[in-house]
Amino acid sequence: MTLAIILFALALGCYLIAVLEDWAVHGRLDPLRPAVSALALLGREQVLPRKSDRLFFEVGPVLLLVAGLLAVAVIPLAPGLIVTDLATGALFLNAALAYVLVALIMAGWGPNGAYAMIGGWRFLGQFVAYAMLIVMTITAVAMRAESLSTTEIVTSQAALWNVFYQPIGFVLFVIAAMGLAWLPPIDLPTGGGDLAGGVEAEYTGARLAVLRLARLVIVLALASATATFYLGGWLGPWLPAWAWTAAKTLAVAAAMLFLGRHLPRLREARYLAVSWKLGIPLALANIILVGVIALVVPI
Amino acid sequence: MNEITQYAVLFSLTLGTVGFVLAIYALARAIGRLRAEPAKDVPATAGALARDPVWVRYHAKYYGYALLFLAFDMEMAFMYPWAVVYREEGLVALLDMGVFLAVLFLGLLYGWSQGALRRQ
Amino acid sequence: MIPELMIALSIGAALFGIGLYGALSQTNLVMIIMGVELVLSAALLNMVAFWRYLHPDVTAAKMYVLIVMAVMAVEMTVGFGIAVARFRSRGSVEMEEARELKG
Amino acid sequence: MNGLTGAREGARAGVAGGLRRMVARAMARDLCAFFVPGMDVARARGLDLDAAGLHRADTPRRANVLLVAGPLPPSLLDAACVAWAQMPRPRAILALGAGEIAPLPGPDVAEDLSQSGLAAGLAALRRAVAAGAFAPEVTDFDAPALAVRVEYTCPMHPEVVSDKPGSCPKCGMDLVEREASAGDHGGHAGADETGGGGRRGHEGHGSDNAPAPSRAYTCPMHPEVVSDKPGSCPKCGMDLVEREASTWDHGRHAGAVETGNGDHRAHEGPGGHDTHDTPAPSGVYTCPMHPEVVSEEPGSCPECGMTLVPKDQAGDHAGQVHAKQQGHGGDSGHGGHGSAPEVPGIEPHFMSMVDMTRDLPASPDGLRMEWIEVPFGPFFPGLPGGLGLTFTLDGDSVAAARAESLVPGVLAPGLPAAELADRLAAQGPLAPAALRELACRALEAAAGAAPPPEWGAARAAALERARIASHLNWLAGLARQVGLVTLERRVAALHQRLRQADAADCARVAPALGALGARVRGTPLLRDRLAGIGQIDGRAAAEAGGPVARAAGHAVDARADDPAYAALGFRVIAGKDTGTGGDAWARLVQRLAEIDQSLDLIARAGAIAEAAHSADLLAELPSDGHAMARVETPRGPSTLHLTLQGGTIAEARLTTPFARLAAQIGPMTAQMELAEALTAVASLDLDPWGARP
Amino acid sequence: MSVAQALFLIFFGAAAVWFGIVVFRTHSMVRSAIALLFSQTAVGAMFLVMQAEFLGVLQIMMMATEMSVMAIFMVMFMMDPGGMGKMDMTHQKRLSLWAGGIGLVAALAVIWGAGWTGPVPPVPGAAEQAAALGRELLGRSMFIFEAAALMILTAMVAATMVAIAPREEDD
Repeated sequence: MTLAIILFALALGCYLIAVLEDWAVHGRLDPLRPAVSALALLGREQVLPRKSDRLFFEVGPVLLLVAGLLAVAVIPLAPGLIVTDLATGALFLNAALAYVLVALIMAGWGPNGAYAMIGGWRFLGQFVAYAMLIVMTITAVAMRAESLSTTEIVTSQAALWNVFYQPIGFVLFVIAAMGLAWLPPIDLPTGGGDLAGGVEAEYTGARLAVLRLARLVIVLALASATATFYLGGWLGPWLPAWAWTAAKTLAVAAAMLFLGRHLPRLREARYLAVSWKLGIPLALANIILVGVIALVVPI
Repeated sequence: MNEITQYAVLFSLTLGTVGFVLAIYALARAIGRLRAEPAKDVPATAGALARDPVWVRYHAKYYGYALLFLAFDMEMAFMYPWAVVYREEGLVALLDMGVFLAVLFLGLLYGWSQGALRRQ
Repeated sequence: MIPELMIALSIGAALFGIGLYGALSQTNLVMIIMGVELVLSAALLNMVAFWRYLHPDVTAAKMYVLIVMAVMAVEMTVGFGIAVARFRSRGSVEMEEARELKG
Repeated sequence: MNGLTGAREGARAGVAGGLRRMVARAMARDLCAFFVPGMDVARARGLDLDAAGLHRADTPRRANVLLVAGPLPPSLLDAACVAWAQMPRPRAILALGAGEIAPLPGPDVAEDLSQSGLAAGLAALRRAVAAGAFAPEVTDFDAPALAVRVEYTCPMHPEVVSDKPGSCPKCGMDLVEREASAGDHGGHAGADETGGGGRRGHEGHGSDNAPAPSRAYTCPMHPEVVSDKPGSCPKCGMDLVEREASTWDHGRHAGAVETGNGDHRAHEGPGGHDTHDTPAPSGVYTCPMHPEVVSEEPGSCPECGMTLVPKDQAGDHAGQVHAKQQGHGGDSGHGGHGSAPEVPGIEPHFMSMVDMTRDLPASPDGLRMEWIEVPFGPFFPGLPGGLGLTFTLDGDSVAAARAESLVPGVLAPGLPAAELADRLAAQGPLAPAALRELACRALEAAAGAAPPPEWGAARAAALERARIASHLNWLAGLARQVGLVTLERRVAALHQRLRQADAADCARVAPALGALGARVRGTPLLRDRLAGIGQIDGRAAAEAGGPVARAAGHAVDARADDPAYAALGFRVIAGKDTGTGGDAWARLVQRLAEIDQSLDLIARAGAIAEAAHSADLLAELPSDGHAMARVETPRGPSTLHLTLQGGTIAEARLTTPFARLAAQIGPMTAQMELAEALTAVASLDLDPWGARP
Repeated sequence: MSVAQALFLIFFGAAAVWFGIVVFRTHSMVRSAIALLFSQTAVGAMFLVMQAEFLGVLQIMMMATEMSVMAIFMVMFMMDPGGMGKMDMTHQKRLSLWAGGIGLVAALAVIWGAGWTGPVPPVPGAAEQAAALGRELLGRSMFIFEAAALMILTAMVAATMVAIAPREEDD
């Protein structure tokens, strides 16, 4: 029952994010568009590039979808409304999302096409940039909650949301999350102007539909993770718990989607340099800062 | 719900996802199939027909970062258990991890100073 | 006789054998590192199995697992570092050529 | 409608049929177009894509509509065939004022080239897709550009290529079979003709009269090993792999501007997938000891001081030098060294990696990787349509670059002088007003007649309006390339408003343009993205001319000598006024400043001349004579040399800034990261139209 | 429960071994790296089955990232990374097979000969395990933990020293 409710919420959330993304890209709000596009994609031919690594080509989108879904599985919608409340939920989220990298490498290498391959290896560079930031900011969140369980992370924010408690961590996490979901302006593996589709370039038809769906799930996972880790998850007055989670998740997703439309695509070298030379020292400072605060102020 | 059950749920979620994708593929196949035509299966490169394979030794210019990352990444294996008990252990934990992070950060600084943090 | 322990250990042994074969048979430094990784993961598996089925109360066993993981990472870091250096100076990371074309 | 596939009528036909109808309706609503020849040309030809509600695709894989905006030259039609072939079905062609598009299938919907034509065409296309997306009667698409042709080559002398089997004239070995694209050979033949397109060469090599294509197999490590059967390499024992030659690499040498670190032909795929080895163009000099030293003019080697020798001569020396200069160890079979010498202790058939990598060019960090040649064009999003850009990539950095125009810029002799202006304007869709002005001035000069003085300011205003429109069009393309979707939309809308505006309209648009400039300058991270990219300084910048030169601080502008402009109080804006260096950001700022300046000039002129025909300007057109005219087009000075005979054009030589700018690409992008290199190329604002001699 | 556990152990164990074999059987270098990755993932899944949740998740995550990074080094330094030529890159195959086989047989003999017996003690919950590991880290094993930091530092310094070519201008 729980599973059914959550899967329904997940589907709805993905659809809403698809509407938002379409809005952000094309500047027009059309609630039917994603459904139409998905249906149209199903009817299109699925081209299989020649001399390709068929196995990688097929597994890439599926693995991406699996990774996204497993990440969502540890995010609570409301108390009790969670697929699996793992004791190491935050770490599991990380582990599941690490396979986004694997999937994109497979999708990039598989078709034996130049744009796709460059896109795949670029994402590896992008990963090297964002990975440490995600890990270290989540550590600081776990320090406060004294647990890696996502539900306990939410309850730990009853007094004060983490976005106020550790704002540096919040900013770093959002930037890293946008890199993970390859959202503009950090959409290096698929950048339209650089690679004409990149890792997605050779996917058509139903395979592309799965790839797009997987991407939506990942955006949803990251938006809800941001809401859970930093915005107090289901906590909030008046509305029911699930509504708060949903509202926060959608708000974060909308912010992530619209932000990129007003910024030029980052250069990979710059993203790497900023992440390592500024981001990691800041993340370390964040940990130390949270450590000191946690010892001094018992909230 | 005990832990093993939880893992089983996650495992079946994985299998269910694969099944879902296969169902979508089956649906797409019912609607239409691929028609093999000349040059359709050549990777698309903006109007030019590039028939050469591209699987060659690829020069990843970020390998300096990647090398540091491989080692630096290990840090969080220690950090997560530490974070869980941080508040109960108090100052000892802070100092302990402070030393640990300082040592690692030293490595990062060394790499930085030697030019590992740049496009090679 | 604890069947699960036996299963886990046997799989560890199989991974060890495969890793050993790989480390010895491959000519390329990077592939050799992969073999070593397999051997180390066999060690990890054994440690966890012993912890689980013999002494679940001893947390130090897990500490060893963490250390072995760190060793894997360190081994890869240094190994790839050497690979980069060798490739830069000789244009090859083949061990055959390391033997024959010294200097 | 070019349907998906013959519907399989069977047990599932009922269910699938219902589904198909639903899907077809969805497809009709979800049209996504791939633009040929490019978004910039479509915009310049007056198509407002956002108003039409059309989604655009970055790659043919994503599109279901091929939108042909305006007539295409044959070379681009070939490229369009490739894009069309790569689009998954169901797919449709919408041709807007395209005329005959022969190798492509007939358009599903054809309309005239206008916004209303686009709207009507889309509506018709929606009906057609909804009705016929899964039509059962379908034929395979094939075109000469897609054909694979068998050719024969000598394993030892890859430059020997023949249509027939036989023996090598150099060494007497039997020639072996190999697959190549049909376009290749045509290009070779065409390269010697003036203005020879790849297409002309197709005749005689079409798939119909070529022998049945058969596969060729080659060793990935020893490209000289070529066999017509699968098997293993006699040198190293590896399995042979199937190979096909690349298509365009040699087809377009005519008119190509080749730059970069060394000879681009060196960097074919691994193992030398293509081994046409035409002799280096004459006039290239190299050092016998340092083959990496290549110079356009004779002189001495900067490394050792030896006198440079013509390159073909150096290339003939030996395989060692040859392979090194060619920069591809995979090609070691060119001559130099075969397999590794037998070393005791190494098992037989062991392939030496040292041997493979020894002759590869090293990157700045000392690693010798394999380089691949990747085409970025002619229809690459964010680059001008018709620009054939090929990067030789070392990982994701650019090792060498080659840019060429795929668009012929030929005025056929015998054209009546009265039609010159129209014809020239039609040839350059990105700057028709400037070319028209150029033609008018050339004719006026030939007639020795001064234009009516009252026209001067209005014509200058027309040119300035074209400049603003061109800069806006460029900015829209740049915004697309760096991912600023909202900015692209905004700029494109302004571009449409301004394209045909009169002086009063221009004044009304001016505040919006000013706001746009402020918005662009104030976009966070945009400066970070562009600053330091594509630096061009000093003499190179001065030679490039146009905004590129002015951004770098050179006050070069053909308008400065123009009395009409002097009357308007024109003053050259150069980099020192905008306070930036010669990088992409400086060019952006420069163009924004020029937009403001042009608005000011239009305001002072007070009126904008209608598109003038030379016949309107001159009482009578000259019948004989020779003349030259020079106009500062939005991209820099263009000149037209005109020889008239008996009222027709005997010779017209148009020099556009393209060649000068394209020559900068190689040095400018050397060792840059791919995305940065593409931004740098985009920042030059190349106009390939009308550039090919 | 125990039977299910054993079955899952066998399933994931077989996957780990099979992927391990693929590592050295495939000609494509990227496939090889990804196969190693999935082999390690399967080992991580075995940890989960053995209720070592923290270690299992950690293994699954660490190996995904490290092996992916390994893939790029494979592609940089291996001839023919796409495996299109199907070249043989092994030597002393017989010796290696013998060594691997003997290692396997010896290990199996020890395992099956030793005959571990006894009741399987209960396992603490996953949350306690993580906390216990944290306490271990800050208590008895503190020096091991700090030594690990030094080991990692050494690796970083060593890798930088050998791999990074010095260049004049530095940012």
